[in-house]
Amino acid sequence: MTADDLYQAEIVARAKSGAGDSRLDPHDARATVDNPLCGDRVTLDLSLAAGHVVALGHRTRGCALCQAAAETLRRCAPGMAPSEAPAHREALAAYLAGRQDLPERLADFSAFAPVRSHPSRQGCVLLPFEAFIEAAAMVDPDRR
Amino acid sequence: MTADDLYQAEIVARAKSGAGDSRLDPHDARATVDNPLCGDRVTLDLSLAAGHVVALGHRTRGCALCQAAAETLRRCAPGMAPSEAPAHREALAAYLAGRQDLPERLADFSAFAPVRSHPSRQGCVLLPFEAFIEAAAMVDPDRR
Amino acid sequence: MTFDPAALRAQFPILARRVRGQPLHYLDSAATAQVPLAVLDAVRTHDAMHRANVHRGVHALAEEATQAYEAARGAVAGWLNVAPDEVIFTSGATAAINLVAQSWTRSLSPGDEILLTELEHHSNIVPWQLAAERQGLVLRALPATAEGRIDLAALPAMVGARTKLIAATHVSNVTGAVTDVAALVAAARSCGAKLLLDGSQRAPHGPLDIPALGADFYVFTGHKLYGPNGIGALWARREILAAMPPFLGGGEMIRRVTIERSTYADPPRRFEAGTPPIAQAIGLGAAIGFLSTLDWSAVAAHEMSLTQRLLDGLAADRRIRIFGPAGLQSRIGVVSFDMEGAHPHDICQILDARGVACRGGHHCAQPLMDRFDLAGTTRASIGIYNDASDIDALLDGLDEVARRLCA
Amino acid sequence: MTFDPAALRAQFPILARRVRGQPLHYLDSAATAQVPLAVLDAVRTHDAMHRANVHRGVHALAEEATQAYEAARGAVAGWLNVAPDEVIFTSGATAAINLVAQSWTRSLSPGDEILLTELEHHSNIVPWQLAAERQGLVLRALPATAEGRIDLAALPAMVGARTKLIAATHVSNVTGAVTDVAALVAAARSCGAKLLLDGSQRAPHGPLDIPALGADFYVFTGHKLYGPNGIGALWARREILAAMPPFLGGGEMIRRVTIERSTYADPPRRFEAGTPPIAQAIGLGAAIGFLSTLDWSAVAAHEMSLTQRLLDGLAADRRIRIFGPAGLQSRIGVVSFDMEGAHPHDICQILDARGVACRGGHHCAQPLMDRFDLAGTTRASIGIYNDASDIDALLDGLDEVARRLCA
Ligand SMILES: Cc1ncc(COP(=O)(O)O)c(C=O)c1O
Ligand SMILES: Cc1ncc(COP(=O)(O)O)c(C=O)c1O
Repeated sequence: MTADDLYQAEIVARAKSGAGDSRLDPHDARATVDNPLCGDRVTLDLSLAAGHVVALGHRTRGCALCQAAAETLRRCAPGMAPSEAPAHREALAAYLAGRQDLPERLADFSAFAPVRSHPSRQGCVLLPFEAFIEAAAMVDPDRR
Repeated sequence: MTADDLYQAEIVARAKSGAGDSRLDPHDARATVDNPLCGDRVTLDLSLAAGHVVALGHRTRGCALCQAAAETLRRCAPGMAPSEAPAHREALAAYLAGRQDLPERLADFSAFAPVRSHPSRQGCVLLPFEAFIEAAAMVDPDRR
Repeated sequence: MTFDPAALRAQFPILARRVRGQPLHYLDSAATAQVPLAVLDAVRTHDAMHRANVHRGVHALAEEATQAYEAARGAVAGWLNVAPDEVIFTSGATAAINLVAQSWTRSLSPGDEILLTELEHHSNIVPWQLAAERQGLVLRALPATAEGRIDLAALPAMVGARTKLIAATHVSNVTGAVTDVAALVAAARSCGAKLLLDGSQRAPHGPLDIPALGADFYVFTGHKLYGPNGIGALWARREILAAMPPFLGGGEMIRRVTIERSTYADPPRRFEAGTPPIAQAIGLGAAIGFLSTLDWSAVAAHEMSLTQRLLDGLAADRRIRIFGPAGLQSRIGVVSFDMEGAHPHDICQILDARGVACRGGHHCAQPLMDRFDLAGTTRASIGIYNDASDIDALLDGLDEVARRLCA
Repeated sequence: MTFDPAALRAQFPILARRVRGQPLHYLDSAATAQVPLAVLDAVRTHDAMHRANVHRGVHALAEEATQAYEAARGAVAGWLNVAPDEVIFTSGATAAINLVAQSWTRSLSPGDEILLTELEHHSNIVPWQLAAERQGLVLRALPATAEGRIDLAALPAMVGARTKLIAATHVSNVTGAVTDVAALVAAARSCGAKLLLDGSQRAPHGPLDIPALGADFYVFTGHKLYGPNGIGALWARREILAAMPPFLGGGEMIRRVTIERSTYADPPRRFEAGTPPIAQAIGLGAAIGFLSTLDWSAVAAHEMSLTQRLLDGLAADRRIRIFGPAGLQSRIGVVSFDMEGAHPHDICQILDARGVACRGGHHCAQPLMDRFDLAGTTRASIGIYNDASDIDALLDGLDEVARRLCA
């Protein structure tokens, strides 16, 4: 795999959208996480209704892969239950590690297929999910 | 060099004499030193008159080289000044390291020539001198 | 799974060497084992073709190095039957024990006790002394039996409510005695203490099953496991590691650093400050890969038959006294002995002239030497590549020692 | 004393490698330098032919290993122009700084100050934080100038009677700025403080004269000096070392051990607990031997001409901002930059596809990133084996980055 594959037009386009500030105000939960290896940072907001995500917003200071991943998550998130956040992260991690296919819910992440051969960049794609998990934990009814 | 050279009859004979207890009672100074690498131990006594060694005695729990060296030192020591102890040690170390010949006073140590090619054993030969230096420092008029 | 001693020897280039004009009979594996070609090649190939710093680079070499380094962690985990993220690479067993002694002990209170044994290597004594000084801890030590084992009979009197840790060797580097771990586990459980095992001498004798063993901490060192110098490992249970503060500070072990304060990465990285010994970890992984192809019951049988041959030969000389188990029960092929009238260093020197490499001295176990009232012993230690000719060369050499020094 | 860049490149097998189908352009030597054949061979020959534990064996292999290990200490001493018995082998710069931070600071009192700088690598920050926590010390930091140098103007206000140590990098691993050591020495002298220099990035750029420099402690790491991983060194003045308590406990560093208490060996051995990284030290000695054959004024001229070529190329792109000295004055060939609209990791990834190895990120210098309000930079670092084609490949790659990500 080469950088050509990683930075296809679709990823670059999503990264550009993801570079903006889509944070939600008001929001039901907000979490900020850093990638200790590179200093990238995602601040992620959730709005919920009836126990499910209705909107996800974020501000991402990160690489194109991280931004594109945050943006892709923003699009996929509505309808997800906060309690499912860890499972979604695991599903994506397993996909990137080449261990399984993407579940339907995360189908949009197929654009990240080339990252499967770049283990050092998988953390970039997963970072928004770490923020998602933290924010979701704040509003997960089972955790309160 | 082989062990044959190290353990010539002369060294073995001196080691056997050196295995005994020739400690002096009374004595003017006594010092005990350990070799931290092997646990060998020399307890060395000095008797002085008119500022010079008249007798040196020792009890040596050590290898044949250490015992033989202690015994050789016992024979050479009479007449030495305590203040010269460090210089004698340096002279012997330099001889063992192959850097210089033995001074007249230490001529008896020529039996240790084979130790020149065994750096790991040179500490065994020098250990009695460490004890000599410590004991000598106690009775060195310049140090008091 | 195979074990063909002659074919195995061919994997160790040093065994083809002559020293002092004689074939090498290497009986010092307990000090440092020799390395097979698989390890030499892995280290060289990494350094010549894939070298890079790990974990933060995205370039190809950095990815290759990172993957190889983490694969080595997996290999270590496999050897111990534990999870990779519970394995911390250190520069050796000594560094691993210091890590526990400096970090884990922070949660202890003055007066808390750590129970050692008289059989410990200095590396499992001095770190605890340094920690005890700083934290006001009390050190105690189980005595050694006359046979050179941990005296388990003393256990009930030595553990109590204040005992927080038992730190014991899994196998003695002096007597070769294998510790009865179950007894230590039971004692630790009875008072809520943790158990650290120093596996430096056990790890080279076959794969381990740490969870079945029941220890809380396990350490070993790479250079005795047929791997490179400068690498070792600490294993501890996840919850224990998670609660431990960092030991060394530096790159790699942080989450966020400001001049005022820092936060730390999760284990194992929290405990791997700075650039790790990457090539060495990879070499250790290769050693374990190599060792994993061996049939370990065959290896054990081979090592034990050599040990028996050695014990028999030594027993035949009435000047010789063995320190350690006289039989093969619960022992490995590390055999210490004393020869009347000959100092260990002189013995080793005369053996050396015959190409036989043994070790004389206190073996970094002065408390045990004190127990036996000796300055040192002569030690022969058997590795996977030894054969009967090594044992016979040693025994012949001891005859010469007797002739020359004990006449 | 010679320097023929093409002949030199042939000594580094990795430079003949292709990555991602392209010739390798290695511009990450500040993270880890590549190793020449002399080092690969020294390590392998030692491990294959002379391997043994050091210092306590009398057999031939043990003597050979001990002599080679101590000769390596001599080589390090030669590189620094100091006495061998003032050189302590550690597992790297991080371990060396932790040693000083844990041992030397024991004599300080609560409220005593340690002065760092905003340019430090985490390995020269976190150890002091850990020590400060335990000892109640106060950390302060000299700010960085906009040019990425230590702001010496702040010095008078930052040192005082409570300042006990100034710990500063000799060369920044981010900006390439060479520190004005004389100014730090003067400041330290004025208040009786000691000066520690982190020479990790300086040592690979030619032999040093530490006594002339005037530092009290100096550390560096082997893998950046074209040597093996897992080895580094601490130098300190004899009287300072003699007064320092041990840091790690274990074999080799003791004089006498009983369960109750231990006494310790003299330096350097007091600070080398456990089996040291023997093969790595020998490899480091070989690296220094190799480097010592080079004409260092020719090397410096070569490195500086490449640095100029790189700075010129970067300056020509108005999207690019350089963090660090714009000119060649008091700098080495470590160049950090930012490209508008492109993240360092994406830059490095696109460069990687062209065989160009650069590093993106915070470079273990988050306080400096905070100072510049950046998450990270892209860093190219020049070693003795680089040539103009490496610089040009990097610059061409940056054009591609701009086309693809900044359109
Ligand atoms: C300036 C500086 N100091 C310290 C270090 C730490 O060196 P090591 O990781 O080899 O311990 C590095 C490199 O990582 C560095 O660049
Ligand atoms: C039982 C035991 N523990 C600990 C060690 C220390 O290992 P290292 O020196 O490799 O740190 C050794 C060997 O020296 C040993 O035999």
